Amino acid sequence: GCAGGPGGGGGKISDGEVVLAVLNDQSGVYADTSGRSTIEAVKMAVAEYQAKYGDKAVAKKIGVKAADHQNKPEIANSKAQELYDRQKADVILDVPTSSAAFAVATIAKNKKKVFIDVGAASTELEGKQCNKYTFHYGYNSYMLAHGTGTEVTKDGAKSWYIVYPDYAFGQDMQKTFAAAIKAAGGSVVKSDPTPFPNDNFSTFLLKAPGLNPRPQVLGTMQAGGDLVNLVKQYNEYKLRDKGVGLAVGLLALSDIHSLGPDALAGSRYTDMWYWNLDDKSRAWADKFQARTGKRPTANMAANYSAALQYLEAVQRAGTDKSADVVKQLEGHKFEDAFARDATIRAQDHLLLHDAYLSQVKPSSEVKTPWDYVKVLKTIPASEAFQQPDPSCHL
Amino acid sequence: MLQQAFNGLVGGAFYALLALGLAVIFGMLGVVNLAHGAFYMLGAFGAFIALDSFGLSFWVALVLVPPLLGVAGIVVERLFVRRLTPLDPLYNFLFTFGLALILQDLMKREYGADSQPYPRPSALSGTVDLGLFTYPAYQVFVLAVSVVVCAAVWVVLTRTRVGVIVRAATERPELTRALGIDVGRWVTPVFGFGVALAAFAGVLAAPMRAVTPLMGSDLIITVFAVVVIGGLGSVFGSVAAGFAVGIVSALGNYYVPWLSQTLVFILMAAVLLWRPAGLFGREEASR
Amino acid sequence: MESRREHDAPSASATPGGSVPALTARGLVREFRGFRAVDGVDLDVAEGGVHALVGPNGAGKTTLFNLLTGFLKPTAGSVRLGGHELAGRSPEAIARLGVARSFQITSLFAELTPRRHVELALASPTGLGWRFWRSDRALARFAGRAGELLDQVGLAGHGDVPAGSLSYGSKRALELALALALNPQVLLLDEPTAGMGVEDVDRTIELIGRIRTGRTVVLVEHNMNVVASLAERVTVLQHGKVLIEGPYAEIRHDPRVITAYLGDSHAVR
Amino acid sequence: MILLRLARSGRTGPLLLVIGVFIALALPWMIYPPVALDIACWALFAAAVDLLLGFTGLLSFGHAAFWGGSAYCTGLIALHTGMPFPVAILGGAAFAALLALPIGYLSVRLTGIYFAMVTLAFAQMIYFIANQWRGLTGGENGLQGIPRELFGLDLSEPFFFYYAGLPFVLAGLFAAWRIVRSPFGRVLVSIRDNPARARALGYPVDRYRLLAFVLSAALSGVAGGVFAIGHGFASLDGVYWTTSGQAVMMVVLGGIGTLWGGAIGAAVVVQLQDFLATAGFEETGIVTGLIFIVIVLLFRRGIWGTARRLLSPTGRPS
Amino acid sequence: MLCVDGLSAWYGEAQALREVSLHVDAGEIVTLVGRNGAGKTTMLRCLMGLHASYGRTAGAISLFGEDITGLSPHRRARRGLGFVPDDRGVYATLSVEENLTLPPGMKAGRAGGPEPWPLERVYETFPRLRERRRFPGTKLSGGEQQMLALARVLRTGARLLLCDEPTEGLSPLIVQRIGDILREVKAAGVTVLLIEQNVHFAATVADRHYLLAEGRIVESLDNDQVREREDELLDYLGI
Ligand SMILES: Nc1ncnc2c1ncn2[C@@H]1O[C@H](COP(=O)(O)OP(=O)(O)OP(=O)(O)O)[C@@H](O)[C@H]1O
Ligand SMILES: Nc1ncnc2c1ncn2[C@@H]1O[C@H](COP(=O)(O)OP(=O)(O)OP(=O)(O)O)[C@@H](O)[C@H]1O
Ligand SMILES: [Mg+2]
Ligand SMILES: [Mg+2]
Repeated sequence: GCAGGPGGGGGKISDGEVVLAVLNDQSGVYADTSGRSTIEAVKMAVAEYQAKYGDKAVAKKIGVKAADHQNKPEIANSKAQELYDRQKADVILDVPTSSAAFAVATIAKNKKKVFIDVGAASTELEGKQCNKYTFHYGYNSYMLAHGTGTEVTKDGAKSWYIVYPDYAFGQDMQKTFAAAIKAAGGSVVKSDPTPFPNDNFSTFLLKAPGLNPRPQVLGTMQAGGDLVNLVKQYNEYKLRDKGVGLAVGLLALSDIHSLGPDALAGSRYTDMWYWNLDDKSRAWADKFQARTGKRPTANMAANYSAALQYLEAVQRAGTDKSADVVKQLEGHKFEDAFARDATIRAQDHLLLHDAYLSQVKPSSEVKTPWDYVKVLKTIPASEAFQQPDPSCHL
Repeated sequence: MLQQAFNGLVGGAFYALLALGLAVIFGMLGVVNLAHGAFYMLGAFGAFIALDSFGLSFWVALVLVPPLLGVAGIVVERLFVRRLTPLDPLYNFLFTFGLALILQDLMKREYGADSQPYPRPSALSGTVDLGLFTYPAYQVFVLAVSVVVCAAVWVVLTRTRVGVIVRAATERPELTRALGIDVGRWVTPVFGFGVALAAFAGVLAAPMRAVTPLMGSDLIITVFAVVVIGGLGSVFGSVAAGFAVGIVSALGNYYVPWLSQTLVFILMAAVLLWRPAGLFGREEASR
Repeated sequence: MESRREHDAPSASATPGGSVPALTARGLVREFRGFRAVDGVDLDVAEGGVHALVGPNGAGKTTLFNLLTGFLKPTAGSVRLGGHELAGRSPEAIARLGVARSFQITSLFAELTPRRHVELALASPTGLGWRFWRSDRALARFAGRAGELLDQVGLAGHGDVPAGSLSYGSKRALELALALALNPQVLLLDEPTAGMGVEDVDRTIELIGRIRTGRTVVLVEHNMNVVASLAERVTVLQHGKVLIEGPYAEIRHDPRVITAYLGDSHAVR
Repeated sequence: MILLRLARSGRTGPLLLVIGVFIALALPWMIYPPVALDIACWALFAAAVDLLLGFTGLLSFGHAAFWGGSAYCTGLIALHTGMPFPVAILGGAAFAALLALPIGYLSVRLTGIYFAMVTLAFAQMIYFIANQWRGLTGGENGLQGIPRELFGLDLSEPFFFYYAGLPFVLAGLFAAWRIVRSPFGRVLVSIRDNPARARALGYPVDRYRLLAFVLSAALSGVAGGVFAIGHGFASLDGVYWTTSGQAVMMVVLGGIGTLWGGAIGAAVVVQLQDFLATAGFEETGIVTGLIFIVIVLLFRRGIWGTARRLLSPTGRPS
Repeated sequence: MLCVDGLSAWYGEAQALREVSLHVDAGEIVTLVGRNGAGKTTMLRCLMGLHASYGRTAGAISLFGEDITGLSPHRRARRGLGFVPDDRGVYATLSVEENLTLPPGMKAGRAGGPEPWPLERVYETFPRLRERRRFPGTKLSGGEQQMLALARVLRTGARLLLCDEPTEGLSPLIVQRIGDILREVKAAGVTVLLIEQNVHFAATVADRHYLLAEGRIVESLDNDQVREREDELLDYLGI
């Protein structure tokens, strides 16, 4: 902030109100993994902040706004401008789908407003497309691929067959996975792009056991409905019985819920958070369930955390002026219900935190509702994410 | 290779069933039903709801859901489609597009965008040995059932007067009335029947595909291409093209994965340039 | 081949009528899924004459017209107009060469008024139709001529209602006006008087009589009055083949024509 | 000039024109500027689609290829050559027209629903090509960071860019209007009504359709180019079939064959989307679907068509 | 058997029929003559109940003493009305034979109606149709389509035929044959209301004639009167 002492609290807050805006997919394929429940998560962060600081809070008045980008970059683009300009948003949160995230990042840079992306997987957000006002929070394709690729290979499954949807995310994941597997001493027998969207994966599943050498694990980079289709058909062909295990690139709690745990039992994947990880996360998940009737996905928890850390930064800065808040966020170390051993890396604004290699339980082991997952291993924050990309200049 | 082709046939079974329903509705009523995919989706959801809320098995759903949705189709025809059929086909095209959006979002509102769980019927959970290779029993069942249904429909339409009357009623409704035929009585059930076919495919799909509100809209564009390849309105053509496209895209997936998505459309463009009315379509249809 | 050479020689100089042939067809064949609608027709239409084409229903008259005007491609055979080979050309190209036709089953632009119809027909040879950057008021220059043509066919009072709402007879009259508007060298009329009242038939006969000067008219008609009063030569088609050709006065007494087409008491309308 | 001529014709035209231009100029003062720009772009796109649908009788379900194709091309020119954006937009439009040549050549032989399907198929091909050719188009991520300055003038503020882009849109709309009311437009309408008849009158129907297709594609290209520059990126969504569908929807909403109806349709759809996205109503499809159904069932002439009919009871769409 | 009372019809604002009253007795053949645009086709459309999609009508129509004014076309057809439209009404999407088998046949000879023609008889009368029976209806030549339309109505077993210019575009020979057929069906007890431009033909088949002009019946004549006043009538039609 300016060198001068703090003035009246109100003067330091633009328009007298701090506005947090959630911009995500509320009607399309990501509506369940993030969607409108995310707004509740953000409101929980607001409540927590207000309870913590009471009268001493810098942000006296806090508003939460939301908009639906329908997964379309042009809508995200106009919505972001509108949120910053007309809704007086000080920060935009979430924004799944990389193309939409890039669009919003550009707006954030032009308007000099903070943007914390949670839902997009692309590492370009902290690489080529990085900028001073944009943060990447939660996970990225590197985390997903290295967590699962490295750990599953080290665990003995040396040969892989990778199928990936033929668009940016899938192609990105395939490359990162392959690199991780090689580095861990394994090999990729074959990688096949699949149409996207697609509802018939038999071609690839039939091929798997016949490959030479026979792959020990099928790595699938599909997401959403495609993933569900693929897993249904994977079970149909009884590939697990034929010795081909399953590893999933990106899996959300809601996917497991809709497939039923048995369909996925035994498959491994990396996640950024799990609600039943420890007491702290459980406590937050209970609160969330009380408000929404559902267990939170990792995405929702990440948004909660992002909102909370943003407000904390405002508190430390004593203002919501973007430049000052950014300064407070950069290099900040913290722990909360979502992030463990967390640092916001100053070079590229990527959040580093612990990730978890997880495995889906069979339904016989599911004791409490929604408790579908067993955490096999914690991947420490220092290993979970990539080194800064030299092409990023903030 | 053979296995891949067979596997294409199974995928083609869905194309064929859906294309058949579309062709019946288009060929006889001249309506391009963009809501067809939505009815397919409702069929799958029907099976899911039957199981989830009423505990009714797959087999009961297979018998019950298609007629129920057929009745819904009849209501839609009576209330809306009928008013638009005498006008430019564009209007029904747009009407059913709007209907599809609504149906999709209604289901999304109720059940969310994610997929709903639906188990395979236990009687068909094993595999069968087909001599050359073994194959999941359920998929073999799907293939067999759809072949039987397609054949039955084809026989009914070509061996009875129904097809003739409904085509006439569509081409010139007023004149057909003047010839002593109660047009409404014939046309409405045909729409219902087409919808029921879509729902039937939907129920069949529930155990092997993701049951999501968007499952139909993803599929329907390809099915349109299938119908065009077969010849818009040609019942036989649609079914044949359905299976053929199934095989082609399975093989395409295998040999040229990067092209596989475009393959159907390339095929369609090629067919149309060579035979503007599709493989089995009559020239008139292109007027 | 033999017959072809035989025909070629005289047709280069003169036809039986004595004048130069405007339109010649040699060995024209058209098959529809194995069915021969036109089956080896040779035809010489003399320049400046009215040539009638008659025959039982389904004899192939309209199909022959379609072959002459490019709406159908012949399975075999050739059509020549002056020095040009027509077979294989598109309908619009043939229209450009000066061959205009009317349709047996009325074929109009339902939304446009008769006046606009005629204007469009008049504008066709000028290439004005391509000028997408000009105002359509450029078409006004045809208004005068269009009015005259409508007058000629008796549509003066109906120039400005949509053609779709004209009565059947008026539509037929408009068909004729359109063919005339192209100011064609060769005019092919497919049953121009079908569906017309007596008075209109008479007026049409008179009209065709007037406009025939300077052009060649080929006429398909079932109304023998029209044929008798206009045509110098008549070709009778049957089953896609030429049955006989000659002046009306001759062919009307030919027993083959009577049994196949005219019937015993061919009541002159 | 135009105004004068219109005034002389003594129709309501000039009044409406003045109102229209006034609205176009005032739009960013009344509504949010980026939304205003979207409306302007879509209005031109819809008019281009209507040129085919309403005046040539061809329902194209593949115009996204031209809108999106031009967006990529415009973006690439602006990104890699550093040319001022007007040049980029014209380049994009030229590219769209060029693309339309082979596509149109192959499709205009078909009509009705067949034409719709073939154009859709070609557009899907373009979509998949754009998706595969990541090096050029950025694939799923789109082409980001398209610059928006003009001779050093910074137009990144949407309010200012609106006025920089508007001349293109207005020029495009004028061109569409001119085409419809030219001798060429008259021939198109007759071809729409009865192609065989038009042939017999000596009009080469397919070539006329092809020219109409190319012109329409070029106008779509202008719209797509302005859109790309305005948003600063070009994305796969632009070439996806839903984009074509949306343009058709706008035309129907405004009134087929009315040309200006498309602009109203664009305004309604864009505003509605904008509103729904902020209103927190999840089921956009229900609302859009309902609007569609109501229009089709009750106001078949579309908003503009209905209004025009109410204003002049004898007025027939010409 | 057919009784029309004060029938008026409009196309939008334009009135095409003005309070027309006429009657046709059982077993008669009656023609409607009049210039182009007089309203003849409109008259038949009203009788068949097909005018509703064009515009308003007023007046009453009764058939066999029952009021049919408000009935839908297919009900009228079931009460014994048969219709040959002026544009022939041949279906493009049906083959020739399907065109012929489309109309549901009345119960044979019901209530004094004639035997519906079997397919065989149609083919004997019009051999061209047999040759072309597998082809789409509209691929027929104009005259063949006319035959098809007439044959089709004979297959319904209708008791009152409404024929709109059934001889248009037919060769003289076939016109004669149609005349024979009309006399034949008349002998079988069928009533015919015929629109005919060809006055000579009309005079050879019909019993009575109505002269229609500008939407009004201006005169009702019998055959002898027609013959006597032929020149005068032709003049009238030509005014
Ligand atoms: N496109 C087509 N497909 C199949 N058959 C056809 C086609 N066009 C014409 N025909 C057949 O060819 C024959 C000749 O038809 P055409 O129309 O030339 O007869 P026409 O001499 O003009 O008869 P009319 O005097 O009745 O008009 C008919 O039997 C008709 O059914
Ligand atoms: N669809 C229509 N819309 C508007 N006006 C019409 C329509 N059909 C006919 N008319 C008008 O109604 C009047 C009567 O037409 P109608 O067709 O009954 O005449 P017609 O006696 O059958 O003539 P024709 O001998 O030419 O067939 C005419 O003035 C005609 O222009
Ligand atoms: Mg003919
Ligand atoms: Mg008439």
